Amino acid sequence: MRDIRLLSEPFNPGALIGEFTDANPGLGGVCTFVGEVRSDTGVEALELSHYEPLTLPGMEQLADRTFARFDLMGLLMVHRIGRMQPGEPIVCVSAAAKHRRAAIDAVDFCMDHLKAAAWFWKREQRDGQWHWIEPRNDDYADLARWAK
Amino acid sequence: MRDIRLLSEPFNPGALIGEFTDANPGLGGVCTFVGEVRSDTGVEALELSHYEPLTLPGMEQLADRTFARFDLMGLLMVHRIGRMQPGEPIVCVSAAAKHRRAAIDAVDFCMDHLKAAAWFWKREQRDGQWHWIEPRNDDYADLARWAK
Amino acid sequence: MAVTILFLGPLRDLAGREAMEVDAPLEWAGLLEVVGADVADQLQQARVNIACAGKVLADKMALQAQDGEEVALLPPVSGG
Amino acid sequence: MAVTILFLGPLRDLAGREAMEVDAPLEWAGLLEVVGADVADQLQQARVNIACAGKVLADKMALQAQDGEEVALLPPVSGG
Repeated sequence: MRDIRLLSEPFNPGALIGEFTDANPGLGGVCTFVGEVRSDTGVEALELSHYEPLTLPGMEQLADRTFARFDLMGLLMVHRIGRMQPGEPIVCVSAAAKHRRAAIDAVDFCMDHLKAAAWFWKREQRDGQWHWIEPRNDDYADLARWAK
Repeated sequence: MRDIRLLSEPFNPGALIGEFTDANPGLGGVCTFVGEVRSDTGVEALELSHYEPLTLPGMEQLADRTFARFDLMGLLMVHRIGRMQPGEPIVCVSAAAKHRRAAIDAVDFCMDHLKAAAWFWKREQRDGQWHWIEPRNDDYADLARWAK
Repeated sequence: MAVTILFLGPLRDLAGREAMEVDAPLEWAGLLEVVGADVADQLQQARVNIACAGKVLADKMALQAQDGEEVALLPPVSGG
Repeated sequence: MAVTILFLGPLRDLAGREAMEVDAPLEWAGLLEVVGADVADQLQQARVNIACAGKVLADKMALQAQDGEEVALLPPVSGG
């Protein structure tokens, strides 16, 4: 089961994960990561822009690479675009597999690539001012692990 | 938010994760692993036994070590005991953190320890016969990663 | 017809606009001339990519945009 | 009173029972004598642990179980 989506409206990760789990009968484990807009840091809003001709095709290619690299039964990859409020989900990646290692590593792999190597641009509003956010050095280091 | 439980009855991971996420306002990400009894392998039932004076205290110690090692906001660790049917959840570990790396690594760490270093004994029924299951070599290798 | 240049993410702020139209064909040297000095500086950094007609260029200096094509200027990304 | 010996996991099948009671005190040598040859063989493997009164022994050969205490024989675990 493969489900790759860009969403411009708020979504409920729990509902997506429930459907996804049910759609992969026989699985041994499901690993899921949900990223949300942090609400503790003075961020008033977050906006994710993208470039339509590249963004979803890039996510599909990332899914191809994830299936090729890990022994998976299913992969869910959902990413928000547009303006979001603190506490709203930004991203949800879920991987179903026979064994936990493939499921956990696949989620880790997808998240590192979505964070620092997918066609999104992120900015935060603080005190009414918008600030563009680049990946942290840790994010680039995390991504580099997979090139080994 | 810390929630460590042994359950002797079936549970709904989605409900636990929803509550857990709501109980950690301000989080940046939540990683969750749910392990289920596989249904594709001729397994008719699975039984997990434990030793009450050690098992839950051991899970609490594992939670202590997880909080000490990773920068977490919350940790949920729920493990079934008793007899289970294919498709039933066995284990659910969820970690909430400001940053995804801590959340993902904490789940990975807990699962490796629950699999091969917590006080559970697992047996499977196939063709009406019960067979004790030991961790795979991969499980011991996964566990050894954290000793570095 | 013409070539549309799209400024993505922070390049939009730097350019002061989202898009501009220029005469076709458009090559690397012509692009640097029309986008303004600030954006041209960014384009010369390795971490800024260019897509033409929906494909990211392996060598952005080989840009050859034809009539009706879209040239997207892609600064460092940040998702998740 | 006495010492209760509990057989956990696969040791239960090997012993053919879940528990047995023996006279206190119980030490390592006495334990090996009362549990039967198959279980005694297992106990001598490093991967089998012993808990006494709810504590896993760092050195199982130092077992000193007193009246009323429970001795749990713990084969290799498997959870998740």
